[in-house]
Amino acid sequence: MDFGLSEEQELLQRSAREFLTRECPTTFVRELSKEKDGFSRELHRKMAEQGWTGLLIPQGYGGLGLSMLDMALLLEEMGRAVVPGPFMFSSVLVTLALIQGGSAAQKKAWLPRLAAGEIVGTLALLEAADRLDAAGVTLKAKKNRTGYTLTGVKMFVPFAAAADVLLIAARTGGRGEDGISVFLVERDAPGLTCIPLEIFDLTRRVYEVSCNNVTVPSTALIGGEGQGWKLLSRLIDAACVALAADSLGGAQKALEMAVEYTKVRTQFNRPVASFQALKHMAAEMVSEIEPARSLVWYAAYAFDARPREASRAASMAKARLSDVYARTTNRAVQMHGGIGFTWEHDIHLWFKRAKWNEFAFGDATYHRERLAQLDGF
Amino acid sequence: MDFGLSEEQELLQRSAREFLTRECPTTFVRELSKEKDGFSRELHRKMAEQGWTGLLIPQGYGGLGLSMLDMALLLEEMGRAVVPGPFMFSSVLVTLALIQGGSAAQKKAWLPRLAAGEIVGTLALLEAADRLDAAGVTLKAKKNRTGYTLTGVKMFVPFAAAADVLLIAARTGGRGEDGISVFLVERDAPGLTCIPLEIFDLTRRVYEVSCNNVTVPSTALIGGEGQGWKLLSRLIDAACVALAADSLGGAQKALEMAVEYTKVRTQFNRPVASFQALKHMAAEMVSEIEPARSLVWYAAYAFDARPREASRAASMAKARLSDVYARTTNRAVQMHGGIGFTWEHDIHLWFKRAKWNEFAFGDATYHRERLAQLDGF
Amino acid sequence: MNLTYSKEDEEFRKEVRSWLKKNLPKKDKTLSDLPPHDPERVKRAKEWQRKLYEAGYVAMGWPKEYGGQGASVVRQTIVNEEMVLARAPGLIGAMGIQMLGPTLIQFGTEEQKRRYLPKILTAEEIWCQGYSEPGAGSDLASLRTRAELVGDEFIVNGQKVWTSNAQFADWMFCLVRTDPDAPKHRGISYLLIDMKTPGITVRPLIQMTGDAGFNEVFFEDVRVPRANLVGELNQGWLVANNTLFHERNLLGSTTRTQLMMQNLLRLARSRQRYGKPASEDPVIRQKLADLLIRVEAMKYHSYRQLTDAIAGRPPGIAAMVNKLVGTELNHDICSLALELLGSYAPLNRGTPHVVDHGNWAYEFMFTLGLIIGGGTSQIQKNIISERGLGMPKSA
Amino acid sequence: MNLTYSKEDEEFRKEVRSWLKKNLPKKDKTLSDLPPHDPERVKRAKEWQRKLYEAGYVAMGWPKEYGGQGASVVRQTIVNEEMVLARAPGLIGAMGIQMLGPTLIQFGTEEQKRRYLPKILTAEEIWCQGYSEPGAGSDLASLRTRAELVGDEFIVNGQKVWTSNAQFADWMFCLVRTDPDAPKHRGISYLLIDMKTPGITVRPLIQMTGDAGFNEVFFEDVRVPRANLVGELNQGWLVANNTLFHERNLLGSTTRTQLMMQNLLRLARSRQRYGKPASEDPVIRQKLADLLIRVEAMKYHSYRQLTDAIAGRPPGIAAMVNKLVGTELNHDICSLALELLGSYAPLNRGTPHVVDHGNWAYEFMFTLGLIIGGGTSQIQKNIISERGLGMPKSA
Repeated sequence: MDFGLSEEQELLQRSAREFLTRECPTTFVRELSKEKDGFSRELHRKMAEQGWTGLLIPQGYGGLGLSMLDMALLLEEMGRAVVPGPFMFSSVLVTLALIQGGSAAQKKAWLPRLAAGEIVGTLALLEAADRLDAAGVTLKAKKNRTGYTLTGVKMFVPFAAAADVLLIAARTGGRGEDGISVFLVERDAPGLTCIPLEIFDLTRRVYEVSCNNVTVPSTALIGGEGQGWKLLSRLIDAACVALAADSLGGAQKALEMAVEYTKVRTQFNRPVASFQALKHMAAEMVSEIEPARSLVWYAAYAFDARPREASRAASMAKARLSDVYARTTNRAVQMHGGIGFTWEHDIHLWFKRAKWNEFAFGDATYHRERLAQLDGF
Repeated sequence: MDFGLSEEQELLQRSAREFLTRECPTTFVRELSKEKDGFSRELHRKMAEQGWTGLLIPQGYGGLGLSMLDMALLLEEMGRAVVPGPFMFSSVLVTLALIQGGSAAQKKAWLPRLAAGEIVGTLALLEAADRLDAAGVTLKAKKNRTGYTLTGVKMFVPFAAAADVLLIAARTGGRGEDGISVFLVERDAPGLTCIPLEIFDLTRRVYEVSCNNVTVPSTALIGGEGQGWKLLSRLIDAACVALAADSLGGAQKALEMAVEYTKVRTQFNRPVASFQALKHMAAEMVSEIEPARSLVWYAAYAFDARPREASRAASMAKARLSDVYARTTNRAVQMHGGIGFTWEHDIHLWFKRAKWNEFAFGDATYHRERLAQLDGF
Repeated sequence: MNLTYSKEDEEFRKEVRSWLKKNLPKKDKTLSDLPPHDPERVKRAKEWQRKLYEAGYVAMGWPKEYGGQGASVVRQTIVNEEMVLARAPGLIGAMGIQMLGPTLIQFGTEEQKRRYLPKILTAEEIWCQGYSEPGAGSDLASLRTRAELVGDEFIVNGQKVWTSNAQFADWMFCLVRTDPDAPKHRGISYLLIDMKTPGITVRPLIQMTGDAGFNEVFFEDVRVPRANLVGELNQGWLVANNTLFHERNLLGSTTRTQLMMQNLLRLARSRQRYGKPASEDPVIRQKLADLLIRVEAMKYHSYRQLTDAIAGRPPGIAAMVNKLVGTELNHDICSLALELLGSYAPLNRGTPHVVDHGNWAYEFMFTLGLIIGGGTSQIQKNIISERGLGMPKSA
Repeated sequence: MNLTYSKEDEEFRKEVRSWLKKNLPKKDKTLSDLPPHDPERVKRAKEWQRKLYEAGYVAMGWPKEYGGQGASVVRQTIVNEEMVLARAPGLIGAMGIQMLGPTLIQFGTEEQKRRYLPKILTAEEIWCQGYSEPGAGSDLASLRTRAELVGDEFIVNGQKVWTSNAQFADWMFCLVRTDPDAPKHRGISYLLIDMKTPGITVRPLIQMTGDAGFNEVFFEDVRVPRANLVGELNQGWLVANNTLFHERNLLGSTTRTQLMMQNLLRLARSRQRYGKPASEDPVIRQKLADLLIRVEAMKYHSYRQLTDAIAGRPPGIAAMVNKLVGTELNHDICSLALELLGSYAPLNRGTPHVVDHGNWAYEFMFTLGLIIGGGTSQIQKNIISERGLGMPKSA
């Protein structure tokens, strides 16, 4: 019975926090938010030097071969630092798709480059109907002699413009789950276009991605034809864990900022931190965050170690952290008073990221119902 | 535009409060809770002298012919004083059934006696399935030469043992709403038995009522055969308004008791009312109660004056007050600290009544869905 | 209780409605899509208020001699309701009308009333409010902007913050410290300051929405004639308090909340979630119904207060909850809208595929600002418990 | 992280489980349906603890010389979990085991340890806790029960309140004021009082549930030997504090919460609402799932703390939330159960048609008592914000 972190994991946490404090302060986050793609290839390269982009990748392919729990700890730090960029989509989702669904040749072709930070990937799952189930995938992949032709529109694709490759969920067959296949497509493939969709989260970018007769070779298919949904389900679980971890780190930081502010700020000749109403608000934030931390760690652990529990643990973590992060940042803004509502103060970076995290890959209501189904209520 | 009370209505409120302070203090409520039927015929008679039992009854039948809003104001005071007894079921529900569904002869036979407080009535609607819709009514009424024979079991009938007459919802025909008829049955009719069901609310009694071939004359039928559901729907609306009014008065009183206690009680050498956490708790209670008051008044007004709005207003009031009363009394108990958890202190009388009110005639979830249906979401 | 309006009032409502139909420029309905300080928006908003004024619909309750009509509060309520229903933009001169006007009517000299009131109504002069200061926050009375009386002039130095509309306002009504040695509530005066006076600098404060709704205003040796003092010297707290806690401005805003709720219901009917309209999802229905009930409660709650106002009864504890309940309700409505929008929720105004012009996300943040601004919910709870319930101060 | 137990521990769990299966009298599973002071319940509960002790399952972590086994916290946790799963009654001597025992081990004299500890384990002597006083409430240290040292005896006068089990306890560990002139935390001593001493009166306090779980205890010239002082004179606050804020007793209680949650899910599956099992209603499913998630979070949260305990790390801020979160979660579970029960919710134990023996309504009230007792949620929030977050005291 050991529900704790190893020394290596604690070291990872510490070094990640130091690295991000140095390399990704909020001044940098704000600068990046004005850049076209909201992405710093330089930062990505530096993260690769830390081994982060290859954290999940087996050592044979140039990675560190670590666990989802290690990744969750890292993502917690990234959420804490509101790191912009496609890291989670590239180094967790696309990477996992290759590890778990790719052929030896595909792994060899892509994983070392992902690990080295040479290329960046993203996931194109959603479409206009904004549904997370198999019925949400309608983009057509038509088989031809040498491969497939993709036609259709993907929505809300994170950091598509910054990505070198897109993992696209497409329909190769009938209506059900077994009609879905997954393709790894290069972003500069002819016929593929990205239209930016502006959003309020300053740390994320999403795009409408159109495929207009995009032809790909059959080696672009990850996993067998019609085998895509199983892989995607696994990626959705991973995304839930990743977003929950990001949210946990963000919530913890928002709490700390709010508490710190109330200690410094005085009103009626005393620090506002001495007002019971604010103290209790902070205590309520703690009492939501602390048990949530255990839930996130467990979900990450279960993703690797308890396959039968993985989906329900992921849904539990995503549901809870969607609520907790949104509520925590809302309270944190309020604890700051008027200054918390300004553009100048940083707290809105977390407030907005919390809202994005809340809706991405299913909100709390969605995952509570998913849990009910998995548990057979 | 006048959303206020008339002078007469304010007088009614004041005199009711004075009367109940005098005639129904909590010492009396506690004594009555030990009595067999939980009912004081003497108090009922005194209320009759005040005109309360006949408040809704037209003057021609010995009543005051006042409105549902007047009744709501009175019930608010009764909720405030946690008055035990069948008043609401007798002087609102059974009375309204006769006023709105009774023939001239039935009115003449029953209304003057109800107004005078000579007899007490109650409503037998629910059965074991505990459903408020037409499908919940399965007790059989079989037509015979002179009337009907009733067979079946009613559940949770309030103050059945204290009542002289029971308004029984029965099934005379097929499965739908139009198979339902309503009968006014004397409690000592052969074949009718009452088994007390003990509940935690000290101010209410409920019974299992069995009809074992109870024969009633055809004059017992209120409204036409198969016309019962429309009348019952109206009574359910009335019950919602009545319970909401009772809850409003109770919530207001619980708030006042809690605030009063915190002003007197000292801790750390200051009145606990000076603790911001308790002040804010009290403020939150106020901010729920005050708008709720307007909602209750409106529902009572609409019951008479805006028939097309009556059901939705009743559901809104019941849904909101179910929540607000339960939450308010829960907070009020907490504001009292340990003493609030004792049998000796009165606050649990309200706490428990709030829970009974919450579930009687549909809880908040039920009425929110009903509102959604009425409004055609 | 009688919720029907008199025949005359119903007639009046019809008049207003048809006047609005004829006179509200269609493009003005989206005026609030422009940043608040956009010169085009300011210009059109002034024209709109002028037009309304000429129709007799602005500050109808004010005395006739200052441009009002001594009309009943019912009439003004009808106008406010119809304005919201017609999606007319709010009055650009609201601060002058709601805050300064009543103050001047009660405390101003005859000369001040004649000089300032009419131009408030016509929007010839736009006012901003100079109360808040950095470092004061909820403890308004701890303000430090200094005004020294030298001869016939005050010399003002200091800084205000959270000042809406200061970018284009012509005048500011302002609290300044005129006696630094007196207890904090006793050394404050109420001044009217021409925003064109030398020494005033306005710096916009960008909000988290990206808009510049608020400003910082700096005073450096700003000279203000003594004649611009409202009420007695050092009695400014009393003067300001009178309108500051006048909570009856709820009446228009519940209509706005109702409109927001209608928009939410429309959104729920139109959004598909997993192949069905969101409004058919039982979980969403619960949330919609809960909000609707709270909205309707506030509607009747405002009727109750309107009735009190008509009868001349002072607003009691019922009115103290308006701000707390109203702002949180508006925020909750927007919050559910975002939930319905899912992946579409974070889209900004003007972006492809955005729903309802991105107003839900904008309002979600803006209403959070309202929860914080003008006395946070925390402060509102202090007020309710102390003034409403007589619970003792905490410190 | 590795959530599997060692082979040895898994073996041990099997042993415990089979021992419980064999040895737990079936009728004892419903022991808690009897009032806590019922002589039959007390007798059987003592027998049960004795039996458990003899099997080696009580206070396994205590040093061997006082009847423990110096066993790991994992082992005790396994026993606690299995006890809950087997629906075994809680230990009647819990107060002695959890509160007094650790205190004596740390602060007691060798003589005190040898005299008292073994009989705590065997349930030969049942202890109650005399901390709370009327008028003190959360401000525990303001207690006024006076103990005057006269020769070799303390003369105790005063009153305690909220004393569980005082009706049948043999001993009380008690805080008394021994120096009324010292600052309030410095004049308190920790005494062991024989409940049979003349001058002690116990009066049951009926709770809102109708049960007499608590008592008032009155002291009138009660003579207590000086040898019954634990720790130094006037150092009682220090002695008591050590166990009072030792928050690790969560470990068993999350198992209890999990069991409650399982019962709730079973209830939801079995109750019909409008012709369908309640568990198929999407609105109910949301509420069930939300509770389940919170329950599971507390489960892993307890694993985290168990891990800290094994490693000998001090309980940090994570442990401070246990009481606040746990009690409110239990109450919320009961609250949803009542919702599922509808008209059946208010039925009392023993009444026809009552569901699950009326336990849900009883627990709904009882858990509200837990929210209030042992430091209300308000006090817990003070502790978290002050000790956990370093926010300053309010007064």
